[in-house]
Amino acid sequence: MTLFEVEQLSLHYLTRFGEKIHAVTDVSFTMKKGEILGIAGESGCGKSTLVNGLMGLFIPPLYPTDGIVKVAGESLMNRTPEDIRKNVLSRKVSMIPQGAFNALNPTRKIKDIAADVIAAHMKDIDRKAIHTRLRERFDLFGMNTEKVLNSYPIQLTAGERQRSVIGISTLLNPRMVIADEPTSALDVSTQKIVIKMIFNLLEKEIFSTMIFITHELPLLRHVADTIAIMYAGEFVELGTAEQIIFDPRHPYTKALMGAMLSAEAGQKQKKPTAIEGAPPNLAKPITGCRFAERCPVAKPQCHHTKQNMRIIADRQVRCEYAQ
Amino acid sequence: MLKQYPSLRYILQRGVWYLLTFAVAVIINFFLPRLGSHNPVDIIMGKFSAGMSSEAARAKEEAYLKEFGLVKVRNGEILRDAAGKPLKTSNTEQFVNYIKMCFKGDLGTSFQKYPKKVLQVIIEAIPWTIALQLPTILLGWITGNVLGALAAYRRGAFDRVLFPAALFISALPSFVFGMLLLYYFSVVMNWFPAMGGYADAIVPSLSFEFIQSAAYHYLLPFLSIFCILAGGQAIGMRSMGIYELGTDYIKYAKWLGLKESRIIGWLFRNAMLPQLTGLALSLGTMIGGALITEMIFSYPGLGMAILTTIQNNDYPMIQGCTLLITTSVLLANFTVDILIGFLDPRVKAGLRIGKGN
Amino acid sequence: MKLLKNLLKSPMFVAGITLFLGTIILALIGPLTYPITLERVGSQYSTPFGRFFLGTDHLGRDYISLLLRGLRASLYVGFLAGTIATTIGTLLGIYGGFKGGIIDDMINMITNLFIVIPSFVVLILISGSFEDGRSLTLIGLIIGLTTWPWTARAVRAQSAAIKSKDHISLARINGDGTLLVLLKHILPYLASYVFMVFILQVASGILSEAAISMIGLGPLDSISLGTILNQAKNNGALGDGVWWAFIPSTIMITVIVFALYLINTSAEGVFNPRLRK
Amino acid sequence: MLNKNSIFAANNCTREFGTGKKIVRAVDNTTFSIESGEIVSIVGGSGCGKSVLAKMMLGLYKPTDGTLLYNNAPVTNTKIHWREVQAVFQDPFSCFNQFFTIRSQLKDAFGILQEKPSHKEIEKRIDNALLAVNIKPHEISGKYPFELSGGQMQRMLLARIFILRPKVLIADEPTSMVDACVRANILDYLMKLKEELKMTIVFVTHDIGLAYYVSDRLFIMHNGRIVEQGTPDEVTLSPRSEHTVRLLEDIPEIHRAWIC
Repeated sequence: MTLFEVEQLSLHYLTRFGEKIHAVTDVSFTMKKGEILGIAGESGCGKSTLVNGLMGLFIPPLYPTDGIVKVAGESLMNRTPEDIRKNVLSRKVSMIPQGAFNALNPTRKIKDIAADVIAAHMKDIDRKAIHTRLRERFDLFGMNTEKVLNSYPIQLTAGERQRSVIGISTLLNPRMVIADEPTSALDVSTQKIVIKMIFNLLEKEIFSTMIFITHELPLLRHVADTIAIMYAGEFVELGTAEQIIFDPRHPYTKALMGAMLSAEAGQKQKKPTAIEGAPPNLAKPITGCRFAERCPVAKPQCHHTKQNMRIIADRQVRCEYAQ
Repeated sequence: MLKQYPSLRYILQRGVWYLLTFAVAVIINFFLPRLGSHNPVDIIMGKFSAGMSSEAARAKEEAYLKEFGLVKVRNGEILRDAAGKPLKTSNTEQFVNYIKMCFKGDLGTSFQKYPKKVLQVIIEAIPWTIALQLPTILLGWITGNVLGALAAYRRGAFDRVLFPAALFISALPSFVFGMLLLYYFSVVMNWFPAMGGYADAIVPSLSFEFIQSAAYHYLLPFLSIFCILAGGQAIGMRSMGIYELGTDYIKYAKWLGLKESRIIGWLFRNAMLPQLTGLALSLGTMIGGALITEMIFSYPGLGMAILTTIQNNDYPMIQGCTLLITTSVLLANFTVDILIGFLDPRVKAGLRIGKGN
Repeated sequence: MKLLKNLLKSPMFVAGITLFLGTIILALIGPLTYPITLERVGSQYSTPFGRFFLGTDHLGRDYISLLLRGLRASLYVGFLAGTIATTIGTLLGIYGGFKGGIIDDMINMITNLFIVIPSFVVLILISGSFEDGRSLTLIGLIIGLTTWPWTARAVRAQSAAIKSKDHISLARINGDGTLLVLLKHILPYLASYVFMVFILQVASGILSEAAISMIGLGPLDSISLGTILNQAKNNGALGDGVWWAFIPSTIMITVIVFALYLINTSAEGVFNPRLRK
Repeated sequence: MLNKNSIFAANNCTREFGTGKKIVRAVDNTTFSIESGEIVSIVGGSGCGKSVLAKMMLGLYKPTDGTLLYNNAPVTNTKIHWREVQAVFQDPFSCFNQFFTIRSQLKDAFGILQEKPSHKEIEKRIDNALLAVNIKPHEISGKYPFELSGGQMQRMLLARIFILRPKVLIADEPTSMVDACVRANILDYLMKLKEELKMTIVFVTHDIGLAYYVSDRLFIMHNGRIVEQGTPDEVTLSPRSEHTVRLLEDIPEIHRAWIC
């Protein structure tokens, strides 16, 4: 059953000087219940912009250019902000931001922030019911529930804060959870604990699908079922985790995988792939392939013909010359 | 010993610091008027001795010298040298005397209203000042902050009108605004009385007549302080609010779909914390702050008293008043320091771990 | 250059700078084109738009002459006080923030001390004791010397934040000494901030002078916008309805301060990306 | 343990911050030595003290206890030390002063040399250094830091090293802010520095895969202490310290099961 559908979504920003920045272009994918999609890309590739678009949250200066986002068959496009706030956010699509420390209101206790979320979406629920519900939910997270709920963010460890944020974001059992680098600020041991918690919540069907955004490919290999590689606002390759990690086809994906270094016997002889240069400026119109400037196998026509997604070896690749 | 009570330790720490500051303030208060080339008595005598017989002038001068602690005194009598001239005290002796008197709550005797005690003059004037200032400052502060928070959150047309207006109003010195109000509403339109805290014909009492008259006289000075304070606070709150709006926790609140009213509530509370310092400052300078406004409206408060003392070089009064102002500022700051310590968990947590502040 | 371009795009900045330059030009050029005289030239309080465009004061002096002089004096006091306060505050703040340790603690302590002791009190006490030589310059000096602590505190915080940035480490392993690091690698980062503080200090200097003059402790050697107001008040201009005695100078003070606030706010919007929208 | 010929030798070297009850011990009783010509990686999570240790070797912090010797003499914060020990840092954008052109800042590096070369010589050496990191001099002429990309900026830091030709390079997370594809380039230049100039390199990183790849020896740091040191194979394939074991277990690797 398709739970989440994105069709040719394009998003742009308007700068103060009236320039359009096409931060996200032509993104399409579908997700089934229980699935985790990993989105990988370097900083500035449009990942975080995509997040807002996927929630139907178009706060100026961000605007939808084209395309459709659907959650369980219901479109999120062309709806009023209040409609989105009331009926979509937290209930259908929820977000786990990066940097839990800054995401939590420093002058409110965890239980109060969480209570605000419940109160914002459920009518006629009394304080007592809210707190019972909170306690039951936080008991699942493997922390000292009472201590965490009664603390201010500054009194918690980084791991407790991140788990609290995940707890708050999933309080109302959203269908889709979008996690934007949820573990990048944590040390590796805490990261593992947090990922285990996420799997646990998915298993208990507290949420049904997840998009996990990170630039750490080894982590995605273990977290995601499918992986999308993003470059300069476009998905350049979309396939299963195995396909993308072990058998990449797009030149950019190949370069990313080739640059990965790991502490394993024999890796010392490996020569990591190197590509110079930087992604193109999205404020200017680009006619050709966005990776052409840096592509080691680019052909002359790549610089002026747009590349579309096509199917190679069971996955989508945005390159006509990939094999 | 105090380890288990971080809050108490914090209060004590701040208390000691403020006591030290107070000591410095007392020293400054004592020495600054003595910086000039003349001692205050010379200046006064230069002004008022004209027309007095030399005998009377000398008696007056000696009375002043005695009051100001410039000559040595034993059992109420001025000590004299062989030639009958009063023995001058050194600066240190004067300082010791000054401190002793301060501890006794004796701020000296007013030159101008001789032999009225400084403290008495202050006590008579202060209720008027507090009655004028306290409600004005609180109301102005609250109004300004609410408007500022709304302007920050709503932006748009509301902000485009409110912000320049607030900026313009806060650019007006409050006394200038007072003068304009007075000129237009009492002199030109003759709607309000121009002077005093109540009609001359009424004797202050708790009668309806008196209260009505006082309220009538209250409105213009109130407006002149209120508008400017509210304008200044609105600007401060607006920029704090815009800063807070850009923070991640507000973005997260929006992502979670919190209600707008709740987000404004968060915003207001967090942006308000730094604004509290502004409130402390206003409350602290309350006593001396509306000096000129009181002067413009001839309001019978402390500002008026200070003004006449300055004009008459009434040094014991000046020192008494400045000491009072300094003390009230310090007290207000101390209170806010403590208050912020308890209201802001960031500071509070800092106390517990032993970091921060 | 780009900064200036962005600034000029802001209507608030353009309005502010136009008003401000206008007052400066008036103060500088005015006395050259208008025959200034501070002698009695007419009768007491002669009404405006007659022989004297803005009328005369209680001594029969021409108000235009007085206002031009007063404007000049007020701007002078504002700039003097602003320069002193900004310089002291910036130097102490930058140094304390960068050095840290005991020196920083001491600077901090003095700063906090001056912050909680009301500068207005110090002004009253000092102004009172300098009965004879209470000049415009002295008043500017006193205002400057009592208002630097806010600047010092704010600059210190920023300097301490920049101190831990990598470019400071790099400058140090380039062998740059403390002075060079302060001037070349910290000060430029604070320049926009210091500029805004300076603007505000100038405005507050002008307001402080007006206030101090208003209570009768103004300069004895010159006429400022504050002393004009003070004399108007003392000679009953308000009650008598002699509006030209105080309205033009109130407008002038307000316009200068408003212009400075406009410049400050619009500059903040350009310098601080958070406020850009 | 201490070798007379070691280029760096630390003995119970400790660095504390703060005073009284707020003391934080960032580097705790470390003892180690680094030999001339080797690449040593200091690996650890955030807050383990690795960057503080690097700054101590640079002379930017003094040890509060114990000794840290460079060529058998205590590390100093003088030009003499910086002529021989130089650094590249994590965030190339924050490394350069944004108010001056890149080229003028590369020129500033000559300040530590005992005898400043002639004007012409300076320009020539800058050009050569730029070419060594594969940047054509005209690409950056007149440019300010914010006009270049992260990869270019990181190479500017390396160009500075090519200009100064120090004996030791402290590289504090030099690749953590650049795009994964550019990272390999940076590593190539580091290797080139080692090969051509026989430079000793201290590489500070949180990425054990990277450390494994570039270094001759690894130090694992945890809570201010060096909990394990050895060759990359020793440390990663047969770790002895529990901290190393846990670190290796918790790092997601593509070829190893991570969460069961």
